[in-house]
Amino acid sequence: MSGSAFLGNAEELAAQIPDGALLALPPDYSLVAMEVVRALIRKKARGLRLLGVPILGLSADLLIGAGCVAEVETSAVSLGEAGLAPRFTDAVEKKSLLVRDATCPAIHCALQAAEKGVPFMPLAGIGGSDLVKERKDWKVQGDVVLVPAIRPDVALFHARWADEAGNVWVGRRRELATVAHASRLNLVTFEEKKPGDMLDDELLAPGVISSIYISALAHAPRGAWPLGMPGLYGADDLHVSQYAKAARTREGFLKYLEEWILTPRKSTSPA
Amino acid sequence: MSGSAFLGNAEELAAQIPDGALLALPPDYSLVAMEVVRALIRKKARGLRLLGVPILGLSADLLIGAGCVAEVETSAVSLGEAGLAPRFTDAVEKKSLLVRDATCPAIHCALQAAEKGVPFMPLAGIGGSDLVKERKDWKVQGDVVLVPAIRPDVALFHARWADEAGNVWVGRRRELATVAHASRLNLVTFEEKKPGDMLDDELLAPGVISSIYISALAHAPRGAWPLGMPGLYGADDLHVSQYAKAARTREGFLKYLEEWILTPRKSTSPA
Amino acid sequence: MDSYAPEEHLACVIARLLEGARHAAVGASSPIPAVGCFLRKNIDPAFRVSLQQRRESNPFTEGSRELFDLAGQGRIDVFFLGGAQIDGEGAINLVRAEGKRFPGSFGSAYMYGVVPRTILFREEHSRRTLVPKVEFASARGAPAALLTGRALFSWQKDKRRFRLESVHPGNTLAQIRERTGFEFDSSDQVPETAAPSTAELEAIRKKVKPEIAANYPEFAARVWPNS
Amino acid sequence: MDSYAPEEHLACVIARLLEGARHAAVGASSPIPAVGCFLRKNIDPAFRVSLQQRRESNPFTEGSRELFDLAGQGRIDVFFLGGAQIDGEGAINLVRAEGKRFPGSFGSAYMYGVVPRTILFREEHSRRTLVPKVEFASARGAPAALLTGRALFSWQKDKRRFRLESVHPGNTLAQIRERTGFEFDSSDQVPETAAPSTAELEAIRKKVKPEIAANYPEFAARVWPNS
Repeated sequence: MSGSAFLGNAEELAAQIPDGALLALPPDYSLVAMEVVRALIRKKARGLRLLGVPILGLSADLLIGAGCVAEVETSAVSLGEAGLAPRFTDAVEKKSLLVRDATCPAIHCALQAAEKGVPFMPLAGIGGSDLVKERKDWKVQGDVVLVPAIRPDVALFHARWADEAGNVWVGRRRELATVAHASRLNLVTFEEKKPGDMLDDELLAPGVISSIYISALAHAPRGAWPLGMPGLYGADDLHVSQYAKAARTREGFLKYLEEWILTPRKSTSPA
Repeated sequence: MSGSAFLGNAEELAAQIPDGALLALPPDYSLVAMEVVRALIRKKARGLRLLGVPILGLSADLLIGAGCVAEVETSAVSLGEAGLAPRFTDAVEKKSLLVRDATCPAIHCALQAAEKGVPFMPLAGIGGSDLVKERKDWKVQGDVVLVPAIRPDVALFHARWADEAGNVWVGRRRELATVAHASRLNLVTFEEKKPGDMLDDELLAPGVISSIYISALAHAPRGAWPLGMPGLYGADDLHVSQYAKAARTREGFLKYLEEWILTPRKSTSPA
Repeated sequence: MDSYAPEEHLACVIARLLEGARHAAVGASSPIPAVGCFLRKNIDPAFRVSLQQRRESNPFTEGSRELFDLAGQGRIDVFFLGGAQIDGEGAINLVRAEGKRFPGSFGSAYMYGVVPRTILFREEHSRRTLVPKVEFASARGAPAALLTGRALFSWQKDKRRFRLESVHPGNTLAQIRERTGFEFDSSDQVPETAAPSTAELEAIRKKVKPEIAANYPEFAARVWPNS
Repeated sequence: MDSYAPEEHLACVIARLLEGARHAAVGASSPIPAVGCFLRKNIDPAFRVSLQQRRESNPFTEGSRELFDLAGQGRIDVFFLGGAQIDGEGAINLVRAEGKRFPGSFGSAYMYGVVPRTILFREEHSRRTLVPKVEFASARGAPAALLTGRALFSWQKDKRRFRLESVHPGNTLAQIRERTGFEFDSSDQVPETAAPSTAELEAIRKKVKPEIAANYPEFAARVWPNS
């Protein structure tokens, strides 16, 4: 509450995430703190419960493959154009991962309920889906389904900038603001530090999540790699597609881990 | 739906607001399209139902005093530091204005319900208020009150910029995005026109309400006067306080109207 | 006749299905519907296309919930859905079938129920994908059409059954029956799906391609390899 | 002893009431609570103050609902409420009384129910403002304290009654009883509210004033006319 703490690096940020935490992660297109995801694998995180906001991608597939994850609530896990998320698919088919299937607007509603401190939020239109039968925690009330609030223990994401006041700038990725409001702890990596207070700047302020919500921060240049940071670098589609191919087998996945995550000198992105 | 129409001026925008419309207006601190409010008075608008998002100020007091308003739903009507809204107070005490009293978060919820297309939104914490007894449309359900959706016929506000694509920039005044999403028709005046498309600009995009929602636009430099536009001009506190004094009497109010609104050469703000 | 890729043909069929629409949203991983939408926009500039995951110039400034909120407001009239399985009652399955796990339901459960015109699209046309009954219904609704790599079906609301409208070049009614796992209606003489016109192909390649390449780079490289 | 304005004294009392608080929000038209909060921040830099209607550098980037959402999340522990009427059970009335109309309930109905420490503040201390029972309860809750221009009351949760803690200089217990419309508890010897210290006054005038002048210009001009 008393302002955000600047930590030394992504490893120190990962150390803030306890095993077993309900960890909210954005989709591949929305500022994933990949450097911290890699640090979680290096620190051998265990029993994480992932929440897709509202879907998951590469970050979840890596964590699942590395054995960090006990369960997942999400509307989908996908590598986008690179296809199925191979370690997710394999873990579910082998029944080693519990999945609570959802649908995107239900997760948005659940986070908005937590954002407001109410027990549930109503959602229309999903009555025909078998999800409603499967999700005993979703209650049908007339024409709407009441989706209970989800309050993540930790939300983790990457930002374009942090400033001296501990505010972060995420631009148009406003779902990160919602999940930050809903979560107990918010851990953020950032590309660059800005002097001063971005809230003093009318142009920057609309893309800011204020330090009120930010628990700890760490500098991680190119920290979203191999995913993108709009306006700074694009997604490394080739790398993601090579990952998707490698991770089709357990062996290929372990080789990828060794090469790109566990070996220190290669653990950072190509500049 | 097919993009926003640029109209000639505030008068033409005012002409789009039919008598009797449920008209959503922001508070004095949040980009009020005052030039259109004055045009509504000049065109002798009648029977308007105002919605405060979530409170009202000078704009409502002027419209009420000029006889344009049949009823108001709001959490408050106030001139801030300049004190009570004199024409509002007078009209209610004389029983010539119907007021549906609300509380700020209930109006936010009602607009968010319309934004999502659900019939209601739950709100905690207000159980002790007599508002809940008075508002027969608010339903108590356990620990929460279900507030029904409000879908305004028209939302009217002022923006810092409009661009060639018909997008508008409102910066951190995100309640304007919510009300724009919730309203059938959105009418916007703006300070300046920007070339191109602000959505192409990562820095500007977070403060943009996209043209999807904007029905019609008109250029109105200093269109918020005597209220402010952050980063461009502050509120004219002296003018508002002079208004508050003048409008204590019906005569003083009519003199103000004559001097500042009905007489064409003085109808625009001092540059 | 011009030569064209099957993807280009499907996009043309989609563009034709969009006649009269005002605003289509295109979800994740749907490059062919996106091509169809931008082609439609080329014909009708007032037609609006919102790409959910547009990498640059994303139209959503309220985050990823804005698409769903827009639909809830009635401001989107067309959406596209696929499915690992699609059944004869129009239900789609994006979750699991025959022991296999698929990515998940995404926003389908909601969009199908809320958007007035949902176009079902799946390139693979087989008894594996087009089944009598889905194992899990990610979403149910009344589709506007079902387009596959081999045929175009319409939806008969009263009967709650598909009707075969046309077969793409190289397919026959008998083959379609053979390859379709659910029952459907058809006339005895099913026409062939009209080929892309020269104008449509030119618009796709000159106007639409750059937009697609920016958002679906792998798809663009595959369909238009020499450019 | 230093000379000081009554507003400065009240702000000092508020700053003392804020001990141990982490985050106070200040609503519309509350300059004295704002002075108190910034004075507290001067003592405890980790203490956070959010001005709802801050004209520049407004901390809320989710629009005006963010304050209420923050409170719902439990991230605000202090809020200030006033009232045209305040009654002996801690209810406040911001709507109507004796045929008069007031501005309205603002967010009080919610904030009083949600924020753990609500400080009731009203400068006017009279039987008109402090009544046995409000005509309309904009909000009900359990206040942390009631501060007026003449006295400071604490709230006894178990008894649901106010207790007089101190009287400001120039007031006596008897006068307070005379001017208060509701019954309250007190000891026989009620202490005088401690005057501002030199350090408090210096902090207000050197550190707090500029922040206040930017957001409450009329108030600042009235309290600090010669600066």
